Amino acid sequence: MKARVHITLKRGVLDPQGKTIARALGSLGFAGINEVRQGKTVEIDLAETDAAAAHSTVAAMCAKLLANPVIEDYRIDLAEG
Amino acid sequence: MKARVHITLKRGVLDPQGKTIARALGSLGFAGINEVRQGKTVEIDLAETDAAAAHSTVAAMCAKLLANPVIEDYRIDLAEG
Amino acid sequence: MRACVVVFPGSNCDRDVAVALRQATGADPVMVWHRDADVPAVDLIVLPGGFSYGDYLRSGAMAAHSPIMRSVIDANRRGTPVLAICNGFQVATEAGLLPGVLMPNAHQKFVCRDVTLRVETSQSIFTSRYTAGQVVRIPIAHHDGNYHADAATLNALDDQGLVAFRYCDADGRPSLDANPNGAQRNIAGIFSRDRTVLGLMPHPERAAEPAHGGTDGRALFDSLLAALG
Amino acid sequence: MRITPEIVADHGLSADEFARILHLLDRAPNLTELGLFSAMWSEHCSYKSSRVWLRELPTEAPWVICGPGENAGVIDIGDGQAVVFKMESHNHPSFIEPYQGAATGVGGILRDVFTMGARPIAILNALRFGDPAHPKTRHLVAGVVAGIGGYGNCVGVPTVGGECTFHTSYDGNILVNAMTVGIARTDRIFYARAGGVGNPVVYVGSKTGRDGIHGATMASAEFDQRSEERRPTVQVGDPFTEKLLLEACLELMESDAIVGIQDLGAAGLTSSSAEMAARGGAGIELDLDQVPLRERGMSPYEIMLSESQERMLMVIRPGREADARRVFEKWELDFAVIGRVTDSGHLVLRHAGAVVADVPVAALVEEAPRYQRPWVPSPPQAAPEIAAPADMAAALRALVGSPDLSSRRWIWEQYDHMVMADTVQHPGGDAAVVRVHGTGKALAIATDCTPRYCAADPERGGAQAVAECWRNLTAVGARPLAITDCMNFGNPERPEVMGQFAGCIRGMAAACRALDFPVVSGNVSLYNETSGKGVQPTPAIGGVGLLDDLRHVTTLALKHPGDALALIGATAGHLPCSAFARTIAGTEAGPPPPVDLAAERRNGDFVRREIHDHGVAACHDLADGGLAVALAEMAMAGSLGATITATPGALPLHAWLFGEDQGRYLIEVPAGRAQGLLARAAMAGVPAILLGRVESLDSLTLPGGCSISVAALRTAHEAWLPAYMGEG
Ligand SMILES: Nc1ncnc2c1ncn2[C@@H]1O[C@H](COP(=O)(O)OP(=O)(O)O)[C@@H](O)[C@H]1O
Ligand SMILES: [Mg+2]
Repeated sequence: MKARVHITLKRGVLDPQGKTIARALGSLGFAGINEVRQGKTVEIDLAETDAAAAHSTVAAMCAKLLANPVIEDYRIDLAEG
Repeated sequence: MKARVHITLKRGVLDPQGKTIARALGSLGFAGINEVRQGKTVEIDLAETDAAAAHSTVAAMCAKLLANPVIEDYRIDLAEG
Repeated sequence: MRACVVVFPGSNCDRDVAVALRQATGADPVMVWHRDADVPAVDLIVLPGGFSYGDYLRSGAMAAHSPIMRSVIDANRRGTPVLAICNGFQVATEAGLLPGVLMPNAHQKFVCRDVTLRVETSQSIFTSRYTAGQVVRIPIAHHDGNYHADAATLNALDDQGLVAFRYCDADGRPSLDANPNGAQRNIAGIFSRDRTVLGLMPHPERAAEPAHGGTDGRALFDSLLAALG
Repeated sequence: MRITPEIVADHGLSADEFARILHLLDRAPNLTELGLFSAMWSEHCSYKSSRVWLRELPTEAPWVICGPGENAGVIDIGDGQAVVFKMESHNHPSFIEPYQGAATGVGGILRDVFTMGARPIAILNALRFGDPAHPKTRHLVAGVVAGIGGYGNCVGVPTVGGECTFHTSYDGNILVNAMTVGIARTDRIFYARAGGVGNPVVYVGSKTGRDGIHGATMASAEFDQRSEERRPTVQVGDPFTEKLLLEACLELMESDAIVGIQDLGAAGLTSSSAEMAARGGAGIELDLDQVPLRERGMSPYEIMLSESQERMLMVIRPGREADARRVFEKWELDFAVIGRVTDSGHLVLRHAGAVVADVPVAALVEEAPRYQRPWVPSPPQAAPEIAAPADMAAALRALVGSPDLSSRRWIWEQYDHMVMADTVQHPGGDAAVVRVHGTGKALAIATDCTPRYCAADPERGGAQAVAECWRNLTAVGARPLAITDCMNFGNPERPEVMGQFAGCIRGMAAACRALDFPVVSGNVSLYNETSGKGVQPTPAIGGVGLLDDLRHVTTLALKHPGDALALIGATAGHLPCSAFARTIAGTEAGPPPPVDLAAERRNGDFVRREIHDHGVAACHDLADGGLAVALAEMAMAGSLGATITATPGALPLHAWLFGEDQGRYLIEVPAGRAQGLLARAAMAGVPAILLGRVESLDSLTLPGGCSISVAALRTAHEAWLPAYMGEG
């Protein structure tokens, strides 16, 4: 299966990257930008074929390594692959 | 509107970050990982309310700044915001 | 030789390279703030090292699209040489002055240390005071120095003699062990097709006087002085 | 909202402290006011447990321009130049979120230095981690080192040195101490004082968000289950904005617009405004509606207690707002006039048209509680017998490859230690040496502490930490000038911990006096304790010395085969509490080596004079692992061998080789100059012997003929940390 983990900064946590991108887009002439936030995705190609099992493995990966629960939230999407 | 830009490395471009994550997951005891690739997302909150206009603005942002066409592909998702 | 150093928000080797230029040429370079509309009429434009815009998004990307870069590109088209060091190299690739891209180091860590480099050619205004094949020791300090380009580009660089420096061992061999960041073909620095742009990850300005513990970078500035007066 | 006992307790205030607040205000505080007191009366801001002891430290010398009490200490280095420096802890945040915790620690200490008008020129970091075998340690090392590098590298200030050791007492409480050194003009030092009634109070830097609310109270409480819930309070650092803030502040400081300036650190706007008002004997009135906010709907309480990073507060001269605004807008930073200086002596806060807090500044600052906490002295330790190893060479190899003594290259190669192009001596030596830009002068900088000594005998350990720092500066040829400190201890409410604190302070004070090495700034971090288990007492010392002439810089690498090696200082073979005892003999028991401060001074002054007047080829002080490890470090650095020709006399060989007697140096001089050196030492009353000679061979030959390859030592020395981090 293929899992895609979306990791974003928690609401309220400063996102220096997003802030700087917003400013750069502004100076490139793009107007009407309220906010920019940057996140990351981790795509994992797993040998596991059972969706429930894959989900629980990836959730464990997130808890252990991929996301930092202090400042980040994450969401897992699964796809046949 | 809210736009989410997914930026991924082109197929064939080596992804050292993904490799490092795969190795780290392996050493944490996770088995059956075929491949890991890391990407990023840029979420843009736009004043624009028209979907087509928003899409073309964000596409221009990608071309001008957000993605590097030498190594990266991107995809734009729009949502009411 | 009149030089200018373009200062972006987050540049932090601008002063260091200005000092090296002054020591080599006897003249202070003009410091150009990124919001200035144009680069002044000079003999050399320097894009210095540092973390322009924090290296956020992709290192060099935001600086490459700042207004002053249009003027830098125009000046280079008209023949003004550009020296792009470290973050400057990243900016130059993002701006299309040089081919390829500098990806995060293969080991995912920042690395600061002396490396040995093989000078690939002395046939340029940047390297005339070196000899081809010479092994020099110059420091690197970067997180994203992993040079990447497609095979056609790499072949073209090699075929046209556009690789300026390669990471090598003490005997001049570009071995895997000598590669500090995973750069393809051990590439540490490249020229543009007309050799008016040099982009390199190592910091010659940090090996320019005895107090630095090495002076192998000095010849680069001396080469420029010889070529540009 | 009624203030209940639960709310008071949640704010880390005791019932007695709350009663004191009621008395000082003569009424009940509202929640915002309670928040102000809670932050200002926290251990972190008020030093309530430590202040009575800190007074014992000597803080004066003719070259001291500004001692403790300001954002950083200031000393004079001649030619109209001053050095501004300080060390600070970021222990708790780094344990919870190692990357951001360490990064924001660096950011905070940088601001403490540039807020005084100094351009930062060097960063150091003193790190203590738990047992390498503890499951969390590796992850913490990786995150902390990346965070320190990530911040300092981006700002463009070189990280030139530090320490990193491991001990199980830090398993649940790592220590992350960062030090910044800057250079200013003596006639352009800026202080954190509000003055001039009516002067505008200006906010600059990043916007205020809901980050780190209550960081100061968190840093003042023991860890427990609930720390997990407090997690979202960790701040994220933005080194890019810090770089802009640094340049903007220094640019404005070229003019005379600024009356007083202070960074927003722990307890954010609360402590910066209250402390500036207190130092200036003034009042401050703030209009919180003017504070640039990152989020909508922030309450006065949140605005005042937010610990968002990269912010500063200034009082500027009337009429200079426009000039100041121009500078900060050029650097794309927020700028807002948020209040004014008053003569009321009160901190008054307005929000949405109403006064939401009105508190006497003195009640927040001078009237903060001060405790003479009960303490008991640490019990003296009996010295165990430390047996000889089966194989001296193997013991030496094991020591140089042990977690505490192996090379820290894996760490410092992640730090840009050369940016600014003035780093003359890189990490790996006794002290970092950084040139004063544009001059022939240089600063030597080192951090030191041996916590196992402090645990065994706090007074000796405190003295030893100061002495070792002084010795490291001396070894590179510098004249030691002053120190900053970072006092990392457990729970001060335990009398044993207060006993350790008191002992360390006494030892430090004695050493500072004997060595003319005053304390000009510092930081106290208490409650480094989890479930009743505290860290080893760790008074980290950061010292600065001056080299008047760069040409005198001396390194530890052996230079020339045939040169003579001399050992300066007396050898008694003290093994208990040594690195050898811990790593090879497996015991941490016993007293640390005695510290003879008069001998320390005599020996160091002699070595420095030799470096200056006669030139020495190499110099290294003796510390962890004693003579054998020092010699091995010199050999590895120079890729040369050596033969020891001296003999241990009546001492057992292992005690002679590995004993950690203090006040000693190993120096290399041309063979023909050795007798002169010994004669001058005799005249100065300094013990010195001819130890042996430098060899071109790749081996160290120890007494008794046993020899060991320098390459093999280097392999062991370089291997441990990368292998531990999974990169062997
Ligand atoms: N965390 C660190 N960051 C940078 N440099 C470090 C760090 N830890 C140790 N070093 C460097 O490694 C060298 C050896 O450190 P240490 O053994 O503590 O020295 P000493 O015994 O002379 O005090 C020093 O140059 C020191 O600055
Ligand atoms: Mg030392």
